[in-house]
Amino acid sequence: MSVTDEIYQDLILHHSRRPRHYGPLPDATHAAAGDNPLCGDRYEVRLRLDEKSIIRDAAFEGSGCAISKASASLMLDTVIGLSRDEFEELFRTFHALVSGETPSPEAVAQLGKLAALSGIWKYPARVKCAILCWHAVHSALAGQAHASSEEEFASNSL
Amino acid sequence: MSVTDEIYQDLILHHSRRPRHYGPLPDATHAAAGDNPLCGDRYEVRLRLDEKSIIRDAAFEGSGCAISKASASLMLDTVIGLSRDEFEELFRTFHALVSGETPSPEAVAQLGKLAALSGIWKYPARVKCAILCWHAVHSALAGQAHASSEEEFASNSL
Amino acid sequence: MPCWTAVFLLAMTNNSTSDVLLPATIREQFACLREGGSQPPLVYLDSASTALKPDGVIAALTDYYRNMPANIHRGLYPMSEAATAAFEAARATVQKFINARESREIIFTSGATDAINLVARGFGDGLRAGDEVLITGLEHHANIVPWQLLRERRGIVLRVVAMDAQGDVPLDAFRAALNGRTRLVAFTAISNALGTELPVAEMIESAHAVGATTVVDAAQAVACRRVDVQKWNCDFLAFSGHKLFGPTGIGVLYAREALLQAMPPVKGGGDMILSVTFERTTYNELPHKFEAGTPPIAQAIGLGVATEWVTALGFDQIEAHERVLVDAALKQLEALPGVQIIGRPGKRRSIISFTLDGIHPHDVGTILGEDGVAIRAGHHCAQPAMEHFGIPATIRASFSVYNTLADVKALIVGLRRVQEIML
Amino acid sequence: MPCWTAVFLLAMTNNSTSDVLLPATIREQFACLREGGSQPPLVYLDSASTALKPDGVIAALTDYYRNMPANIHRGLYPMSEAATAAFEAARATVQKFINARESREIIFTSGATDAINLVARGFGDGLRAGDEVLITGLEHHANIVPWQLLRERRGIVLRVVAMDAQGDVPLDAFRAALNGRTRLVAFTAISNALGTELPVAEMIESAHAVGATTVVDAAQAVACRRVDVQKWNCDFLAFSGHKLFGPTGIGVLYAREALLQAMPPVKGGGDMILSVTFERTTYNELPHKFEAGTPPIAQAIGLGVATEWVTALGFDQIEAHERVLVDAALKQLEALPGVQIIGRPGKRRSIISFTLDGIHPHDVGTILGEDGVAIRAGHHCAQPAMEHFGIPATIRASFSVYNTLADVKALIVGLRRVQEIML
Ligand SMILES: Cc1ncc(COP(=O)(O)O)c(C=O)c1O
Ligand SMILES: Cc1ncc(COP(=O)(O)O)c(C=O)c1O
Repeated sequence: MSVTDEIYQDLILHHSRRPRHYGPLPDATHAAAGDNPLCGDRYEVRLRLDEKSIIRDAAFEGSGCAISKASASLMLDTVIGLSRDEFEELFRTFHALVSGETPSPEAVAQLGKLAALSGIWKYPARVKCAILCWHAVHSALAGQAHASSEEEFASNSL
Repeated sequence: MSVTDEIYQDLILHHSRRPRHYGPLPDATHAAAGDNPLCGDRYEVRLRLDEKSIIRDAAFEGSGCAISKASASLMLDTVIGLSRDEFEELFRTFHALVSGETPSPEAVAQLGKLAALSGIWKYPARVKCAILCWHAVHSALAGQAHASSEEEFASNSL
Repeated sequence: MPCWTAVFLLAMTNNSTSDVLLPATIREQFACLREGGSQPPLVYLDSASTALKPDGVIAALTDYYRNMPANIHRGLYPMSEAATAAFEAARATVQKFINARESREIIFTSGATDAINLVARGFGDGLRAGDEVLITGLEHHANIVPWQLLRERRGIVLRVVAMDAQGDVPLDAFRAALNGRTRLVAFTAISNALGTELPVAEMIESAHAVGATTVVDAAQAVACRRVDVQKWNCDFLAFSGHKLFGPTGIGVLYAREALLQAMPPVKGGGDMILSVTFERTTYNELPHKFEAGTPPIAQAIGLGVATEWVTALGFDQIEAHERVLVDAALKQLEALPGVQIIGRPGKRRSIISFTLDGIHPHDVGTILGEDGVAIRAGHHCAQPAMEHFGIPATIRASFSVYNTLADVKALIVGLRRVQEIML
Repeated sequence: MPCWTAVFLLAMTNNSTSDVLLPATIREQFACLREGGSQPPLVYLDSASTALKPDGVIAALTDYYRNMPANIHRGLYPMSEAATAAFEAARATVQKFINARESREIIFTSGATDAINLVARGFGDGLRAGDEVLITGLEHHANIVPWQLLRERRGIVLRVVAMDAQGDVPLDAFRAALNGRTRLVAFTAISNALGTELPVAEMIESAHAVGATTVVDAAQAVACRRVDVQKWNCDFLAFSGHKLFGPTGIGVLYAREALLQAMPPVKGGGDMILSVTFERTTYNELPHKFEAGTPPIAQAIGLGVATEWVTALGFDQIEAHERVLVDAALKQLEALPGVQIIGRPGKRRSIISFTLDGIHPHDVGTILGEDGVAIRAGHHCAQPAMEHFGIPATIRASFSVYNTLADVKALIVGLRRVQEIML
């Protein structure tokens, strides 16, 4: 398997070149920035939730590598219509997938086109790219303004 | 060559067991302590110089290994009767000898019985033992109260 | 080593212990113990200073330097990813080895000394004048001088709980030295100078009872007993790779995650930051916050292999093996006229300090060295402990997994020769 | 490598340069460059991150670990004396390598980062609020964050002299930033992010003219040019072993003896003291005062061999060799549509940073990695330099003694493939 089979497949390249849900979302109810200072990737994710906390619309903007962009594009395609809890479950499944674990076939089915990113676990330095905007959505839903691809964002600074 | 040929020869053992010039020197004009804190060796060297700065008598006291003791005993045997300058020259020759350099035959002849310590350079950790009391005599002649086997005695302390 | 095996087996007092002792084949893994490896054959009784390295550890280093000599973290090509994976796997191995909760509680340092100094800066610099740091009378200089330097910087009070005539630190004296101002308690699990094993868990419990934070110097302990930071419940723990059959240039600081989160970084540089501008810098997550710059990559990988090697031997076996050796050595030393054993601790590990009447330890060291018997003579970086016994230096024999009863014998024979020459 | 040699010779523009270029046989000394050593064959263009290790360096490490794995200093048996002699010989070798006056001016650290942090603690902590530390806009984080941490501790003012649009630090801007409050000036000799070489001697002269002390970060410089601390007249100089074909876990701080004498020790422990009581401790002589604990013994020995290896190649040859490579690479990169070279310094060493239009550097790194082409993509621990050019990251190719024109070609071919895939 080559890198073009495992990562840079047509689907991923397509979504990275022409990401869906890319742009502003004027009537957003939730938003968060997601950035990976180590790569310089930086995104803004915006969500509109209804009163039942269902994600009704979503959009993202920013810059980064093909993987982070394609992952954001595919993810927003999938999460519109989901509840908070459904998103969190999907995130767990996706996280397992890109970490090289083998989720159940049903779980994978749930991921739909996102399964295209499954090969990324063989490139551990790139896993953080794939999950960056997922962290941002997670933060937005939790009412936090900021997310980082680093598991724990150190808050000390000088 | 074994260690009993190179270091622990009869002459050295004899001088370490029954060092000459061992004890106090009530009419000393110069004195200095010599210690190697790393070994725990600690000696007091005392000299009596006449008005022409000739070493007229000398003695040492203290504790340490066989090499430091024998070297002190043999050295004092040799330096009584020498001037300051003559001592310094002898020290340089001895230092060269125990560092593994090859002094001229005349120089070695000057050292007399001290040449017995020439094998010590093969045991670099012990060279400092052999020259400890030499440093003390040097310090005493220079009017300093203290010498150390370490080339530079760090003065900072806390 | 056929004669070695014979002596070894012969000397065992009862057959039922034979199965808990280490196999003689261990020696085959150490180049300088192999037939022809040293001339004269090496009788290595200085493992408390540094341990010999098994072939597997050396092979791991060579493998890194030959096959994946890349820098780690953020390298995108396979060789760098392989090196990163090996380095982080070593961290996880060390975590398991001391039973830490999280791998991010394992900070790679350059050695035990570096690890203790990291605590003295990172935690110690947060103390204030009048706060007390308590150590014991048998500490290695590595666990004394950093606190003296801290005293200079911060005006803390450095208190010392003395050992008794045996070379033990009595628990009641230790407890009496604790008080409401005690902020930090730092002590060694096993004395490198005397072999004393301290009651670590009890001391930590008492220290915690007055609200103090604890530092365990496990430099000696890791190689000769199972160290479990959760069982000991210590807050910091330090050790070196080179005493654990691993490479030089690597050590470990274990610290509770909450302490590491609260501590400021001690060194600045690459990898310990998330983002840098000249005005504002954000630190990286644990453990990277405390690992500035290119870490000791090969050495961490080598240390990982070393801990796995020790674990595979099994600490039950190691303890039993060393017990046989140290008991035999004590008995045979006591039978030798002129030997004074320094320290008679209640619980001794595989270290014995002693003197020979009328002979300076350094002369002993030089003469034994000629016979291939490697012991250490000196103050063992524990001058206050020497002073306690009123002596400047001792002869120290320390035993490890590759030693045999033949080594004990060689020591005794060598000491007799020293006496013949010197007395 | 027959094809490699052919390409190499063919591509040389005139025959008279051939005798100053390095022999192709050098590659045979590196396991992962040898035929069959890597699959696909390795095109290693990341030497600015860490250099590959020649067999001789690895052999020196193995020799220590197998044949004299003893601790140093004060061991009385032959194996320890041999290790001590080898360790101190390595110090003398390093001294010669950078032309220091005395071997005691060579302090072994765990790396360049550790060395700079040692200066920040040992010298920096002697500064006072309002004193100025001057650095440049193209520093590595290792030469930024220690001064920010010092700013936190001591209230010094950290000033930065910006680079220009080319990626150079103009001498007049540098001089204008100096003033009577400037106590310390710290800068890199060669930028790891852009390849810029700074006018070190002139900068030091100007810094000295206002009475400032100077720190040269020679992490990149030592592998690609002759470094002479007396010619530069610098006060401190730092570098790492691993970028100089040596082991990880070792670095060097050179410092003028008078500075080291005046500085307090930064770490406490064994070997850095002469005598310890709980009340009073006396420090050891140089260099030991700054080398607390068991030093990186194997690594120092390995570094000594590495410096001898580089010296034997000869810096005239190395410079000429790398000049050919970097010139060819620049030319071929410029001919590739969509390539933007980042930084056009007046004097460039063997590092080129660039971007590809429309493709993120990390995607480039991953795809090239598959072809065996190892470049680095990212901010290269020089975020402020990246920010200066308004980009988060670059692709960086760096060249060393074992690289060839075939490697340059492989990079270009690989970049074309990246464009085919991604655009
Ligand atoms: C210019 C420069 N300074 C300092 C360093 C830090 O070196 P180390 O990570 O080996 O401590 C580097 C390494 O990337 C560098 O390139
Ligand atoms: C009890 C103890 N603590 C600390 C140390 C220091 O270890 P290192 O020199 O490896 O830093 C030693 C090593 O002699 C030791 O025995």
